[in-house]
Amino acid sequence: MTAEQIIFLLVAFFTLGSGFMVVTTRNLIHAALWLISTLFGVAVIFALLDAGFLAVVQVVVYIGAIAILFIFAVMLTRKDMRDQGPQMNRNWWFGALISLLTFGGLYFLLQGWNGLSKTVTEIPSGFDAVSELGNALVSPDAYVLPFEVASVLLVAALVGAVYVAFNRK
Amino acid sequence: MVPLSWYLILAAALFSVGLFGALSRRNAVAILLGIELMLNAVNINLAAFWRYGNVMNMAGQVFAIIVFAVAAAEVAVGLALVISVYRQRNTVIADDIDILKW
Amino acid sequence: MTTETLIWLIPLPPVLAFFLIVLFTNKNKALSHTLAVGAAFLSWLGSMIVFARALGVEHLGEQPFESSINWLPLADIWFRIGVLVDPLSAVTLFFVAWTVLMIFIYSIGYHNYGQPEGEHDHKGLPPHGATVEEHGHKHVVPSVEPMYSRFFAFIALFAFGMYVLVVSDNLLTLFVGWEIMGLCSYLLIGFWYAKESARDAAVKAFMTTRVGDVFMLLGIVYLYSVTGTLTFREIFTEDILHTLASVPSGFLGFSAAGLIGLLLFIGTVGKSAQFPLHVWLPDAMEGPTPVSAMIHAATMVSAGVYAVLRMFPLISLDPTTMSIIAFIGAFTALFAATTAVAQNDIKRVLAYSTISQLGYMIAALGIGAYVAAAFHLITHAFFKALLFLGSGSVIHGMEHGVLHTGNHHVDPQNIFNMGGLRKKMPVTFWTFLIGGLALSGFPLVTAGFWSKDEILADAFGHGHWWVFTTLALAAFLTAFYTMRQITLTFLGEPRTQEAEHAQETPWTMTVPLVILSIFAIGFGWLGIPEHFPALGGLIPNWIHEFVGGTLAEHPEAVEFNILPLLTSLVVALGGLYLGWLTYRGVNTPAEDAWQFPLLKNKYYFDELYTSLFVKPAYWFAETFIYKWMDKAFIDGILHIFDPLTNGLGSFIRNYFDIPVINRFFGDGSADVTYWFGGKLRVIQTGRIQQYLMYALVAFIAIGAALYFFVFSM
Amino acid sequence: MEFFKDPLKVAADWLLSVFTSLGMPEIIAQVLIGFLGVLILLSALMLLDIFLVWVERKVVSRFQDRIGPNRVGPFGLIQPLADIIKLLIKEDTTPEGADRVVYNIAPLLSMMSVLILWAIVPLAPTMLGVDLNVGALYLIAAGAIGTLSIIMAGWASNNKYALIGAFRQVAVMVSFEIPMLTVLLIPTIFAGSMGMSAITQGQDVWYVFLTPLGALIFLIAAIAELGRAPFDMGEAESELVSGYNIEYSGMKFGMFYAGELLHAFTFGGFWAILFFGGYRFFGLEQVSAFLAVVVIVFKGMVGYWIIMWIKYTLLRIRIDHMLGFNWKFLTPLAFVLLMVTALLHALLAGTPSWVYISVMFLSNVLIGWVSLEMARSYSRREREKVEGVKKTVTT
Repeated sequence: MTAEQIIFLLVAFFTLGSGFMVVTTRNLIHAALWLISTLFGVAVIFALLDAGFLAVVQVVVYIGAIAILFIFAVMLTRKDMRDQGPQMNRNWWFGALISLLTFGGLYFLLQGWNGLSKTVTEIPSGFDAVSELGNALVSPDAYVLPFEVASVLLVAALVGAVYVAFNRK
Repeated sequence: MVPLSWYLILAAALFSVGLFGALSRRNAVAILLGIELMLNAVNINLAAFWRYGNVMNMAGQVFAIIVFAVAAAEVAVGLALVISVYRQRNTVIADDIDILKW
Repeated sequence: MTTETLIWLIPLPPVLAFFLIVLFTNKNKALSHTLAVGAAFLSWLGSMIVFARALGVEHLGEQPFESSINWLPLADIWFRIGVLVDPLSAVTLFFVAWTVLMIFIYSIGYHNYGQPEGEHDHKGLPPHGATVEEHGHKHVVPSVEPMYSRFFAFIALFAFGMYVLVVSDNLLTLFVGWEIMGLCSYLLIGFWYAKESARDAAVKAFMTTRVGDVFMLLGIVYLYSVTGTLTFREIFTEDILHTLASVPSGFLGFSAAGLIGLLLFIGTVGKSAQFPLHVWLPDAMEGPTPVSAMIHAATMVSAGVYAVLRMFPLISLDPTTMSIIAFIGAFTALFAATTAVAQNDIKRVLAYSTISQLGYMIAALGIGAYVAAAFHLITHAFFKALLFLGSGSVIHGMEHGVLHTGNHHVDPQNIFNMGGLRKKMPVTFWTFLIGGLALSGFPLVTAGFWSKDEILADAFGHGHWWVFTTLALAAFLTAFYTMRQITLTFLGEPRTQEAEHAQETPWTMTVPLVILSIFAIGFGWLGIPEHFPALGGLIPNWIHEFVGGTLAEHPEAVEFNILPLLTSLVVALGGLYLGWLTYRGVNTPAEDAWQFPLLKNKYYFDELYTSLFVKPAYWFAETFIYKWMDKAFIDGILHIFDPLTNGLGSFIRNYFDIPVINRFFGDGSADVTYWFGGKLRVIQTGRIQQYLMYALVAFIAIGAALYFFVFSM
Repeated sequence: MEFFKDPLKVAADWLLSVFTSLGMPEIIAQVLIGFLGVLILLSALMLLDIFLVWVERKVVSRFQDRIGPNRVGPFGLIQPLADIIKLLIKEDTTPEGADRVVYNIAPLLSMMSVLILWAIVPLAPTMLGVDLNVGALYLIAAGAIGTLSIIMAGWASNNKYALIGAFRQVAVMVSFEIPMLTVLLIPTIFAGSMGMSAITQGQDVWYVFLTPLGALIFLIAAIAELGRAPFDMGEAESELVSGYNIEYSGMKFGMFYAGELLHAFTFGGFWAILFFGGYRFFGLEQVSAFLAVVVIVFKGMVGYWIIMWIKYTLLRIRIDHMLGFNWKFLTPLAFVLLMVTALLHALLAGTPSWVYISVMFLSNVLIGWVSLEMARSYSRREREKVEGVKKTVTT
């Protein structure tokens, strides 16, 4: 066990535990807050993977925008701040079963995959992931088209969201 | 040194947890929370494959960023729909919103 | 740019201008005429460059500019089309480019660009003038043509057709250009389509030239079937000409060359308005005057002569054909000249004059005077364009007078309503006078003298006595009616209020007149015969050297003889003097001694054709085809089928369609679907999470099945 | 002299040799030294924070024509310590029905969001927590945590005023993040990196001369992020009593308060780093690392003073005006500025630096002038709509 592995395990359990709390906790605000801690965990995972840009963007986008939006939505859609009734639907056991089956299936498939034991590749010296990523996003040889499409999608979603949620009174 | 399999299994577990949330929670906002977990699991995979594959090929990170964009769009539209439904029918329980059937 | 590329590009600007005007700039008058004139200018520029380069080439006849491309695949060979500029096309390009550019510029003024729009103007009618208020009192000024842009689009297309015709290296593209011009001629004669006379004239022109074109096409087809090529330079090789001359056609003892020549010549008869297909040209004066000038004087009718010139090596093979050509030409020359004497419409006189002059050229060709015909073709194009544009200017000036007095019953084209215009319209007068003198063949100075004299000299020198006599007589009449026209129009005192108030036209109209009049004088000096007394040899006989080089055997100049020169001097000066003498005091049509009913009515040709062709055609269509064939015969047969099909139809409907298709297949499948739907609808709960579960269960099941049964095997 | 050039390295080397001689494994010693460095930095910041309380009170009193704290110690310098003692001995109340855990975490997060910013502040060429290559984004990410703390505080207090205050403040912060992030990309374009160190090193000419408009937009967005007047939506004493921290008392309130002050100073520092050359001052930073620290603290203080100046001069703006101002004016302006800057940067590549600087400066002036003219004509039309047309046309 190296230090890195210990850190990974701690973060992974923290992430998974928070994630579990997200789907089980009764208070929805707490669920959203637990989601934030999960997202933090994922950000740390990104940092462990040397994807610093992703880690920061994870914090900016997910915690700074998406999670806040969730909290707003939870607050806007409840008549009062108390929780009423069960938070699981009647078929929750079936959902749990399917989730377990999915995990089992994925685990099974991963076991049979020969690339699983792959070790980490050395990052070449002088390699700047951020500028490489920036180049890849705007280079016509690489991903400028998906990038532009994603931006169009965002605009469309923005307009659609405003239109759908607009209060016509 | 952390093996690739750890990341993949973490992602698979997180995905399953999210899936459970999406399948079993009654509240529509909570379903969206579960979907967010699933998207994050995918992002972990993408980042891990980038790191453990050819580092010079940025496809993994680029895809992760596009997933961010999709997630943001999904949340914006999803929550707008939830709020709109809440205005119309005064509920956000997914099972109660079932008039779209025979 | 190589010369060949440049030649390819010459026809392009006008057709581009046509499409641009039609598609985009139709609403904008200024842009439209800028496009059209710009295109004409570009083509002019290209033509001038090509002409200049052609001058620099020695033996252009043997090594012309030519270039061709594969066009139509025909079984295992290609039909090639291309461009060719030899001496003949070079000089033709020269005069076509000049006249076209002048006419384009002239049209701007003629259609009253920059004037207000008339209150009562309609599309399809000539403009009636607009009332404007100026300094407190109203007066009427000319109004702008309502279909201004359309006019420029049409003449641009027309110019395209002409350029295509001139630069073609084969009969087929020549024919294409020929037909484009035919179409444009139709469109432009009927430009004021709301006038019935214009419509009739357009149809008449189209139908009449079509007669000639069909024969021409037959000739082309026959030529292709005999030789397998339509390219001029290939046809005019020794072998093919020899074959053509020796193969009998099986028609009245003509050789193949003779028959082809005759058929092609019939095309020319239609296009160049030779007897007996001349009837359309006078009526074509219904179109706007620039159109008359362009189509019916300078370019299109020249195309007919140009085609004969082009095919001269082939046509000249058969003496019988040549005789027919000479006869028709000479006859037309005289016959049209006599008719022209009795016309009162300023443009009609010129129209008959055109027919007559074209007859001159045709006759010259018929006696083998190739260079003389080409020479006259060029000079005629210049001075006849000048005369037409001048007459347009006169009419325009007269219309000004008409608008001023407001008396719309006065015909601004009737020369008896004019008189004394030389003071009102000095530029028009002098240029018209130059044109008229050139037409009459005023000695030594004018271009018409030299070209006409050369034709007469050729006829005399080759011993064609009757042709010589006829043409001399026609020349006399030409001088006579020209002077009649000039006297009645410009000299004397104004005979009407309108003539009193005529005005000089704007610079866009007078500048082309001045430029053309320079050519009407100067171009003749390039063709002074070598042995002419005193003047001969001062300027080399350039036309003869250059144009003559087109033919394989350089034609020899005829020996100089004093007799034809004297003849042309006498007929020209005599005709002019007699014309002036006769008409200086004439004021009304009644006083005109030459108004014989026969001449006045153009030898009753229109009436003859109406009873010979038009009425039988109507009878055939109305009575025979419609009443007898269509109504009685065809309809009768159809009425038998009606009950039969009806019965069969209802049988199929009752015994097959309703029971089998509708009942069994239609309703049956609906019932089955309905039943299944009822059973399956319990699955659709409307709960999104349950759907997701179904999907996942199915996904896991299918995935597992695939994994175990497909991938692991 | 080595110590004055690079004090941190000298100290770290010395400590490492001490620890290893005590028989400690090298890796643990490294970690321990790192922790020690962080501890020193945070302690210094906290001391500074205490000083800032005094500065703030002194300055505001001068603005309001008062004398301010003057009893405890010389010039009232000991006054903040007295305040701290007061806060510590106050009763620590928690409202009934509050979400206790969240309620208690919120002030911690608030303080944390400020303190983690200092990880990337280059205090001197060699004094730097971590040279993150996504420094500009990190600034925003830390701001996201601040947003989180506010909404947690507002929600957990179980109080309407607190919740409304939190809502307002969060809406403002989320909105003003966008022009701020956009403007942050302008120094990034100039320096070719998001790292704070690279941005500082790149400022042979202060970036404020290249993009005065960008510096202005950053300042406005920063004030909104801080939630200070004229954008103090979250607190808005006259409307919401005290906004999201209404239920907090004692040291928990103290943390919000100290966090806000330190935040303001921090943004003053970032303003200096991004647009005013950071620790650079005519080569002074090369002489000694301590001089560099003095330079940056001085610059940060100037920025902080400007923020205070604005706060105590201007009135509070209404929330909808403020959001409209952001979405309809500031954000488009920032976008246009970013695009023009990027375009000019690409077009001017390879030109002499004086051309580059003057064109950039002029383009900024031009954009600013045009946008102000547009805003002016728009507001005139709006005003005429409200007040009716003033000019009556006499016929």
